[in-house]
Amino acid sequence: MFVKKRVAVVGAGLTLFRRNLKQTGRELAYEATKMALDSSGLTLKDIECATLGTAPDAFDGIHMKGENLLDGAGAWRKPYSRVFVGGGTGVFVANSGWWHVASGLFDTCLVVAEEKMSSCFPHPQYAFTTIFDPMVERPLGMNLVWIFALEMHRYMHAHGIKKEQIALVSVKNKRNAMDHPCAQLPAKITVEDVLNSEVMVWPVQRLDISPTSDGAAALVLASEDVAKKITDNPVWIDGVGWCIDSTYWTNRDLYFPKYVECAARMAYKMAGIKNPPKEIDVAEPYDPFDYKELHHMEGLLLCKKGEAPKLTEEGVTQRDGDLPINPSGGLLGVGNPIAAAGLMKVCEIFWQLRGEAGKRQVPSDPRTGVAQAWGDLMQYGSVIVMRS
Amino acid sequence: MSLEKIGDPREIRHWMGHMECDYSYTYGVVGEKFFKEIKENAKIMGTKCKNCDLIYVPPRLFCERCFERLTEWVEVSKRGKVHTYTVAYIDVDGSKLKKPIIWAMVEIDNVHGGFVHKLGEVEPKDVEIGIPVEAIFKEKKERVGSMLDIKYFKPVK
Amino acid sequence: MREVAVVGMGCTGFRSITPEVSYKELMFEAATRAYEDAGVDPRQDIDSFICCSEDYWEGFSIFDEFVPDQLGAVLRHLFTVSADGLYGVATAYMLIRTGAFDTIAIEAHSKASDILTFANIVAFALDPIFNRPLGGHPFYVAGLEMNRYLHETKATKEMCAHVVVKNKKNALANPYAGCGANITVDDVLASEPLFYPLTRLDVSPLVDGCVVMVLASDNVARKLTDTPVWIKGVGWNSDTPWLETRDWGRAIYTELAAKMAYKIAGIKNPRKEICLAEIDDRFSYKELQNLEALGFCGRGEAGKLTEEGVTGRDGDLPVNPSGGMLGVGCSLETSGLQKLLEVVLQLRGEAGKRQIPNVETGLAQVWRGIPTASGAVAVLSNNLR
Amino acid sequence: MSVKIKKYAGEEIKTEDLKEGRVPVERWKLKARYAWSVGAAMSRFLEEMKNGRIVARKCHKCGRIVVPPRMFCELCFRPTDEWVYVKDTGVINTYSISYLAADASRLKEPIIIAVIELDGASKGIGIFHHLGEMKKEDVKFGMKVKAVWKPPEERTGAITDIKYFKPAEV
Repeated sequence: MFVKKRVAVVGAGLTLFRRNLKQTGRELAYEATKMALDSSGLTLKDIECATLGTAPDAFDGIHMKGENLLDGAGAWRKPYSRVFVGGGTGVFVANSGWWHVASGLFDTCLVVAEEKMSSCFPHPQYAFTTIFDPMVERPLGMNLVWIFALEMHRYMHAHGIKKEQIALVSVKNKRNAMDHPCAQLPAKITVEDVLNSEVMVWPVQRLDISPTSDGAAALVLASEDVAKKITDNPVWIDGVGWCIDSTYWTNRDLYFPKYVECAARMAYKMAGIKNPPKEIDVAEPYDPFDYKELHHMEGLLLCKKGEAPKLTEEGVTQRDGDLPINPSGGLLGVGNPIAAAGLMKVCEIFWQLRGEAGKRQVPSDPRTGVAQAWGDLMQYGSVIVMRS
Repeated sequence: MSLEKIGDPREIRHWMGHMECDYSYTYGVVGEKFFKEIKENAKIMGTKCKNCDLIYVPPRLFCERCFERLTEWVEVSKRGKVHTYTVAYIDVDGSKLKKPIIWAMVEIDNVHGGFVHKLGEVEPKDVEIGIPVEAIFKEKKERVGSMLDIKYFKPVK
Repeated sequence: MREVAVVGMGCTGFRSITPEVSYKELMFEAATRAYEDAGVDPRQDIDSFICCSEDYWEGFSIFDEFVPDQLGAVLRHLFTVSADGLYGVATAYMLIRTGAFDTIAIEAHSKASDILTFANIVAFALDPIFNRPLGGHPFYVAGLEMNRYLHETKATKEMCAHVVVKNKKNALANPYAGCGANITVDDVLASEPLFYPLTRLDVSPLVDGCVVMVLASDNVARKLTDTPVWIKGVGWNSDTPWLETRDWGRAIYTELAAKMAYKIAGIKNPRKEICLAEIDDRFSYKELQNLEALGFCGRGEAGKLTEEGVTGRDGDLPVNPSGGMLGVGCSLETSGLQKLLEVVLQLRGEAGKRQIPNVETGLAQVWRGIPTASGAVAVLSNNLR
Repeated sequence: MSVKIKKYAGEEIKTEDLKEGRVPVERWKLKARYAWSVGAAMSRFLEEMKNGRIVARKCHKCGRIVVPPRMFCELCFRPTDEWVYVKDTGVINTYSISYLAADASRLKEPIIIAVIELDGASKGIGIFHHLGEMKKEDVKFGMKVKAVWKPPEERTGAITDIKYFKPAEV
């Protein structure tokens, strides 16, 4: 696939992820954006446009919140817009930064993601009750965790997967997060801890789930010409992909995320990847629940359907394994300010491919990485492929 | 287009619902200090960008133009000028207001910004763009640290 | 460079209420028309779909969930831009220019009649700390803007009323329009005062409706149609989100968006090079303010041009021949696509009674409404020179 | 750059401090109300619920019978062609046992929820509903279930006209 211009990531920034942060949404966006800019060596003057990703307005509690956040995203008197694909937004916003630059219209672009879920008070769960169809679902008293529990159970049933196998993901990611300076829930836990934690919606237990969080993340993107002037080690965005499945989730077989596969194929085709498990060195699949990491590894074609639990048991997905998965600590460990969590994954791949991930660095000298997020009613996949 | 449509108006249905939650907004690191000064001392504070030579009111954590972090606080005047105004005759639910509300953008003297607030102790016919006004604060014991601690702006000589 | 063209469009028309169809059925109708017009099968031929919506206009969190089926986008590439449809067009333009996409469909709709508490929702867009606690109907922001604009430019309420009269009259010749009328300047001035100097008839009424557009790269466009309408340039921009530091008299965002679009399109003198314009008139004064921001005339001249009939359908620079938002209605995030639709119809020569003779280049512009200071511009031509 | 960054921004607040008002906040209760047009497909569906029947739409091109009904076939991108009644029985496609209510508060007695593939609809076409009259230990994938309707006089034309699905006698 011919792409007009190659696009590089030249800077990344992140705030702490916490249950409640004092900063307003735009202050959080500023902190991440400023850090990304400073790390790239560019200033706001050098930036030509900005794109923002943030999940429902119902979290921050501001209608058209993209508009409210724009000064924090460095977009004062600049071309600026917001993309929004539910939980898939965090990775997708990096995709949107890619086309701003790849189109040749801009040489530099800020990519910003923010979420302040704590504004929805006392619990962000209230905001989730309106993601459902008002006629056939909301009257039944829907809770967000319900639909994921249904999906998890179907996935377990289809492949005969045990909870013990799934719990390993939570154990791994929370442990990986011990090395992440922004992490909200780093912990050394055991499979037993997960299995003994409070049952929320069987088969989902307390330690199977990522928390709700406040936080922000940002990237600076540049065209090849600009990137080569300012850095010796740009990280290239070589493939982007996205896909949506039907709204009617009760009409689909939830055991496999076809939409992730479709998005991955789009990104792999653009990046020229033919054999994903061989060619991809590190991956950050979306893990708001532990089973989702496994589900998404399969969707990303990193293994065969139903095989992800086995790879996890064998240690293949550990930081020092053959295919490190979520070396950052993922959403389970670092936290889940929805859009910011997705972009955190892209930041992590950036740092991993630059060899700057410090204690989190995967030892295998990774050259190609993939990040993925998932959203809407278990129907959206967004994927990005990056190379050093 | 669909092959069958509703032809009998009695078959038309609507489904009622809402998107209502409670919200609680933190003031942010800069807002907290700003409202503390309003509450305790009836003082209006701004933050200064030395690069752009601007004092922001309300104060900002960062300059929207150059992205510098703003750390210098300055007390600013309680007086300003009406930059523009309007007279609202209807309320948020569309009903007619018993007493029209005069809204104004008040540019605080010598700063970048000011407040969009109400004007008081004045009739609509006496308001003009450019007239000087002053912030009228609630009594200290009534102040909670919010925009409502300023009751309104009132014309001054 | 890859060129981008509009190759198909579909519209449901605009009415104050559409109780017989759900938003899904409304979208299905516009999409069916657009794909038929473009001669494409959405299940195979569209490389990505773009929907433009905001959650609180719909009554859903994550409205993106509810769009793919009725557009033919199931298990295909689709995403939401939380902005006006014209931003969707700008996004499609970028995607096609990357070289990796050939055909893009853009959708925006309004089901404003589903919303029972419109003003409360607009107020929810105000800053929660500095503005919202003061309460009130949020349209005071438009009153503040209008008053400052009139003050700075010496334009009059009568001039604004002329805009209303012209646009509502234009709408009478537009079968899509829902708010046409034959009224006088005095009728506008005598209408109920809402937010001085803004009166009831200065405000565009809310309507329902859906528009779907299909855009394609030059090689695909030439295969699909004999009448491609080329997108010569796009631009979008935002002034500060803070009411306290924005420019109350000028539409800075329109100035900057136009500058960008003109640069891409190679336009140096918009007044000479652009034959017609569909610009944001959700409040009467906005048409005048935006006309000036777009560089069609100097500051303070738009009102006079309007009074002289220059912006009439048979004038030298027809503005809002569709009837604009005052005549067609305000369709929320669909507004920009409604404007683009008219420009494309005019440039194709398909505008019927409203057809302006010998038009080659047209412009569409939109603002994101209260309380934003954001907007987009597109320049189109039926001639790829 | 990660290894080069020493400090990350963000001032943490404890949830208790927010709850007990130790951190200044501005509060707001949003009024956002809607009257969604139900449209042709769902108007008929809800009306039939009153009659104790579940109605679907069929696409003549792909032959699928889908519920909830829609006036378009999302796979063929064409209008659906006819109304078809499906049965109020089906099998459990997936289920879970919830100790959480919609507002995330804890339930004393868990509720069982499921996706039920309806008899008479195409394979894999299900609806979401609650299960009742069974113990959580007894629920199984593939289990036959049947709708339990409210008495006709209590029905309002809503998905809740079905109280829940219970085990079907085989």
